[in-house]
Amino acid sequence: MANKTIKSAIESMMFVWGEPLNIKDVADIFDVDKKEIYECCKELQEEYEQDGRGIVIREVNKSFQFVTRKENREFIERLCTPVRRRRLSQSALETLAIVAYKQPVTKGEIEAIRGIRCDRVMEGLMDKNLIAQLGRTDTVGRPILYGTTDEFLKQFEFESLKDLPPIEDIEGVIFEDDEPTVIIDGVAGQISLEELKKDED
Amino acid sequence: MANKTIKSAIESMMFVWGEPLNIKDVADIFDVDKKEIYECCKELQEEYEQDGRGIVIREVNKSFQFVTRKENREFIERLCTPVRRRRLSQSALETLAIVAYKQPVTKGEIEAIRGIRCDRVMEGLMDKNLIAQLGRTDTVGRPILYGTTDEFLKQFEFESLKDLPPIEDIEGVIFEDDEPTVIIDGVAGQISLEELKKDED
Amino acid sequence: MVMSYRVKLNVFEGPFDLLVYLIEHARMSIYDIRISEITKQYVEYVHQMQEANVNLASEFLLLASELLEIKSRMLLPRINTEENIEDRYEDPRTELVEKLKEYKKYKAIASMLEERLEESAASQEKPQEDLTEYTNEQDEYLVLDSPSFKKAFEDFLQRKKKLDEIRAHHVRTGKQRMTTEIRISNIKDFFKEIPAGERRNFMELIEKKEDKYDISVTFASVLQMMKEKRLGAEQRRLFGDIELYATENLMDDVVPDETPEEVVNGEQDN
Repeated sequence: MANKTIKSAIESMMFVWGEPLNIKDVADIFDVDKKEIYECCKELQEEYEQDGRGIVIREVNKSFQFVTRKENREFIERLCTPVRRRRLSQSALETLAIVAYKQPVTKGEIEAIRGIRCDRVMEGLMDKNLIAQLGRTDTVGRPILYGTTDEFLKQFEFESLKDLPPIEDIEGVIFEDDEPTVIIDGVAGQISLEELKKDED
Repeated sequence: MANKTIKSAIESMMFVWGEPLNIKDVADIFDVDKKEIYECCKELQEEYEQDGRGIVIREVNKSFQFVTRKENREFIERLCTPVRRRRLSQSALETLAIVAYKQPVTKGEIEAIRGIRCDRVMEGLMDKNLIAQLGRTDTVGRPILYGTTDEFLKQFEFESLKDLPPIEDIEGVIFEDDEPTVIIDGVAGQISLEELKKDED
Repeated sequence: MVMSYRVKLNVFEGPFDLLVYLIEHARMSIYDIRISEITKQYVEYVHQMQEANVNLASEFLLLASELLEIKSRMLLPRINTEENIEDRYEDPRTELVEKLKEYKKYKAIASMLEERLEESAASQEKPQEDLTEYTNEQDEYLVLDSPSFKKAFEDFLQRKKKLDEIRAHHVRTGKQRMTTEIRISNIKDFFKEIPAGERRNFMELIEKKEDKYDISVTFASVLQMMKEKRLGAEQRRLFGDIELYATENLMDDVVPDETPEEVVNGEQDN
């Protein structure tokens, strides 16, 4: 039997077998001397090595086995490691948008606009490096000012903050309504302490 | 990245993956156009074919997979008994034929052609992942549409649905003998039930 | 006897399969079925299967009745008048022939597929390697894009506008309470920043000194926090400055916060 036929058959057998293939077993199948099979396997090994193939032949105690080329391990790892994709929640996106359009902005201002506490959301956004602390206001209590980061620009593919998409009606909601006093316009000043205390109970 | 590096990595990945490897996934890993990966795969396929290697590359709907060379089947079987796919029943094959050539197709259309209900057969084909639901028609009752899967292409060795042999070729073969002129009226089968029963044995 | 029919029924995949078999066996042309002969065979066959208690699909009986109907229509005399010439006469078999042709076509495709399946079995796949060896710590990346950013924000603005309209008309108390909640949070932050136990004047908490509402909300917030034992207060004389200090309970939130689930919706796709 032609050397080439035997080598091709060995390749098929090694591929299916998975485990190291004993040259004795192969020699029996072809009814040839196992020395001949050994030489075929060594030739194959050389061919795969020479061509820089992604699969190479490993010899294990007179048995032969296909394995992947070591240098390619990184690519295999990338193939086998699924990427976890995460999306931002609606509340994170809202908060991020308010920071983006109104920066520099305090947490209090954001909470006034959203009407809900934002501590956790803000922490999450900071962990993801999408927003950062910019400094403090000069007002009493000196609340922290927040703004978006370069990472934010990169992730959303904005070249600069000027690239933020124009949003209709943004003025009305973000830049006029954000003061607590304005929200209950006109009524605020007239409220008595008694009323307030009643509300708390 | 060098073409040779990519090809070597593809070999490693195909080997590890076992199942057909999607060129899109590979393209993502190298961050190159998937057309480039497709070409690498085709080149590899050609190389394995040319060299008469014991492993060859099979294309399945823009995915590629290592399989053994058909001509070596006998040697593999002498080494071990390969895992055989269970054969498909006649009714499964008939139903699959209709889905393959008439897709997207509803169960009602299939049943009209076969003259018998197909629920069980269809379920079986779906369990084997040879057919799948594609969606629904816009017609009244919005029946489900069925089509074949990549698994179907793989098992029947079609590179894509375009590879299905043209229906006219198949039709020509069946109906050639059926031309009315060929028949000598009145002479043909005077078959009795006894004869039919004899055939059964 | 019974057995032989059982075996046979398994072979026939349906009424068309049986009919095609009978027609081919009788060496008839599908285009010229001798309907009464084939009907007789078909009906007898079905009948015997019934007698043998074979569980027969109703479709077999349906085709039997169709065949009988075609047969009876074939027996109707054709009157050769001017109006009823040959080419206007519709062969009662036509529809059946079309169906059988279609069926035979797919039967032929089925056997082509069968051959291919046999052929493809000659090449062997290999099983997937153990991938755990190659599985690393998962990379995480955020799926972000400008349209979804814009959309989320616009949705929010819409909601907010509607909400504000409603609020403008009523629910004053709710609004005030919300503002108190925010102020409590601010006060909390304020005390978090200073050394524990250090005392601060109440007026330091007020952002807008001239705003009575701000003062009263802050005062109400302080009262609330005192009630919750998160702040302590001391007033040395009537109308004097109120000194405030944080207790160890400062951070105890009574106010519901947003849950972590809301913050990040992890989603896995490979």
